Order: sequence, then structure tokens, then C-alpha cells
Amino acid sequence: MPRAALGLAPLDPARLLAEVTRPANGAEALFVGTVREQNTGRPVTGIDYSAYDAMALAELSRIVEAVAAEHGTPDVVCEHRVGTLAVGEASVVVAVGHPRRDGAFAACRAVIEALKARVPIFKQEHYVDGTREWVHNGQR
Amino acid sequence: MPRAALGLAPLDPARLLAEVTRPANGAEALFVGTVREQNTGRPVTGIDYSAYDAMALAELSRIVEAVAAEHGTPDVVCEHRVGTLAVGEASVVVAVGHPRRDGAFAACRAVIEALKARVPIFKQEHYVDGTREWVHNGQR
Amino acid sequence: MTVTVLVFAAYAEALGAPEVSVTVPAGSTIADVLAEVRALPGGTRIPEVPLLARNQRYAALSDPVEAADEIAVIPPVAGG
Amino acid sequence: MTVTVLVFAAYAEALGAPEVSVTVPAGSTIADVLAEVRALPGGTRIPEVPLLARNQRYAALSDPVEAADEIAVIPPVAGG
Repeated sequence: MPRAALGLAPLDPARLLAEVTRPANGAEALFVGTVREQNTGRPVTGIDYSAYDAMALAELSRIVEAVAAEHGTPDVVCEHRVGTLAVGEASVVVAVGHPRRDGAFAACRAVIEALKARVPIFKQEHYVDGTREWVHNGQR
Repeated sequence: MPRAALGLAPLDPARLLAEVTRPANGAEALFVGTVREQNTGRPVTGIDYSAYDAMALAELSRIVEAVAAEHGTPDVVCEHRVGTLAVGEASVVVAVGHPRRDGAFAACRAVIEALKARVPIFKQEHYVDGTREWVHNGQR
Repeated sequence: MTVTVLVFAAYAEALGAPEVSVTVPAGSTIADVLAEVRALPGGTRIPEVPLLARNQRYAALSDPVEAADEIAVIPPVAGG
Repeated sequence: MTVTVLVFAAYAEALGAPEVSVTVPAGSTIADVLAEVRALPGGTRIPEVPLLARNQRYAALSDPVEAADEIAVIPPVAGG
């Protein structure tokens, strides 16, 4: 079943992959977003993710359900982490299982694009020089 | 570095994902192909994958290197399994790490499409009624 | 009526709190609530047309507001 | 000269072996080798223009062949 979650615990991509792997599916697509060591040229030491928790979970749930319906598979799951993340840690995982690879890729992509556009999650980057800055997806 | 492999051992998607996750990357895309319980309506019990081993490895290596160069990331890996696989087992894993998600998705997709078109791997499906049939990607 | 408004991230920093209460007449819209929020100290750091939500769904400036509603003013999102 | 030709999957079943040897004149092309392979018992189950490889790279019918080459006749691929 489509499922969304938001939490402080480290994400486990392999667990999400297993969740969407079923005998009816021939293809699984997984997307993992991780904290980069730099953003627009400034060295980053970590990121604080926060959210409008209740609405973020509601919105993300609406997204995975809509994408599952649109692409004809129940196997669409997404988890987003909040809290302080170090470079290399995963902030988001999207996993999709689908009978065909076209559907798996398209649904996986659709979830992450909608998440980035609509889910009320916020981030503050920490830079090597000790400063912090709120950044958002429209800046990319 | 780009890497390709072909072998009898079960594939480990989490290991490939870890291999392409580096501080320079903000996005990892993973594709897993698994044996479906049915193909074009016929119930499948398993699949034998075989290959022109030396050329398959050479061709797959050329693909991951070309895709890595084209998309500007060294983190492109692909492993394909051969031997007898049961329903639900993974036949192929593609993992890409890239600074940006566009590049990660595009490179991941490029590898699996080229693999399906060019790499000399063959498969024989085993059906519930005991019969077997050679099938190929052009039939889809 | 008194309406509770949630604010987040840079907007919470601007207002000095994650939640503020404003008073508007019955029959007001989200635009009326927003105007009161922007009139608070630091409130002009919130743009004239930010993302807005009512009861955890995105909402328009013209949407009506009732006292029990959970209204939110949402900064540009950064998930992913 | 004698040339070794690798065959796979349904083609190996058709010829009854994963590898066959054919004799062609010096200066022959892959087309000449293929013609000899297709003349073997079961060989007509290989199409007139199959996928072909020379030394583990895809090759054309018109490519020259030397005795030391590894020639392969490759069925439709099914990886993934």
C-alpha cells in the first residue's frame, strides 16, 4: 500500500526497497537524497531539516496515494527525515515497485518532484565558517 | 569508479547503493529488475539467465563507462546475475550517484536501457505447466 | 474572533515564535489574518503572498476563516 | 582456415553445441562464416542477419575474419 512517513530516525533504503518488491513487480526504482558536502560552492557541514509535521505527513501521504493511483501500482512509499543530518546522510527515500520499468521510474520521479514542490519541509544549512542559512528548492 | 559485474551470486542492492553514495553526491538512483510471477499472462516459476560471459562483461563495462562520462559522475555501477532465479529475485541492479537528481535518474535509466538493448544475456522462462521458452527484450 | 497561526523556519525567526494569535472580525478571510500577522513586529519579513494553509491543506488568500481553524504561513519549501 | 564460432541459447540448442568450427578461405568475411554456420544441421534456425560479434564486440557481416578471431552468433538479447 502507498505509505509516507516523516521522522527523526536514520532512513533505511534497503527496507523500503524490500517493501515494494513483490512477485507482481518486475522493476523497482529507488531514489535517495543525501546531504552534499557543498551547496552552490559553499562547504556544508550539516543540515537541519524541520517541518510543519502534521501537514507534511498529510501532504506526502496525498502524494504517494495520487502517484500510486496514477501509475497503477500500490507499491509507492516515501520517508523523509527531519532533525540534524551530517554530510552523506539520507534525507529522503522514495521506493516504487511496478510491473514495468517505465512505470517504476516515472512514479519514483513523480513522488520526489511533488515532494520538493509541495511538502512543507524546511532546511537550514550549516557552513564550515559557522554560519547558517535557510535555503529552499526554488533557489536551485 | 564505473564498475560492471556479472555473476551467479544473489545481488545486494544496498551494497551498490552504498558504493555510489559519496559526499559529492546529493542524489542516488537505483534500479532493480526482479523476476515477475507472470509474463504476458503465463505464470512463471523461475528464469534461467545465461550470457556470452566475456562479451557481456565487456559490453556492460563499456556502457557504465560511457554513461559515467556522458553524465559527469564516476559513480555508475551495474551488476547482472546469471543462473536460475526464482520469482522475486533480482536479476539486475543499477546504482548511480550524482550531484543532482536529474543526472542520477537519467544515468540510471541510460544504463538499464543500453543493457537491455545491447548486452548479450539470454533468458529462458520456466512456466507452471513445466514448459520452458527462450524470451527476449524485443518481445515486450 | 481569535485565530491561531502557525509559522515556520525563517518566518518563525522573524516573528520570534512558532505560533501567534491574531484577532479578526467574524467572516474574515485568510488575507485578513495574514494582514494582522504581517503587522506584528518582524511581520514584514513575510512576503505579501506567501504559501498559506488552512487545516493542513494549501489555501488561497480569499478562503474564509473560522476561529477553530489551524492557519499556517509557510516559507518556501526545501524538502528532498 | 578454420574459425571457431560461439553460439548461445536457442542457437546453441539448434546446432546442438555451444561452439562450432567452420572452414572458410583466407580473406573471408563474417558473412562467409555465417553462411557456413547456417549450412550446418539445424543452422537455418539462425536468421539470415543475426547479431554478430568479433572478439567480443558487435561486428558487421562485411567485417573481415582471421583464424584467431573469436566469432559469435548472438540471439536476441534478454538482459535486465
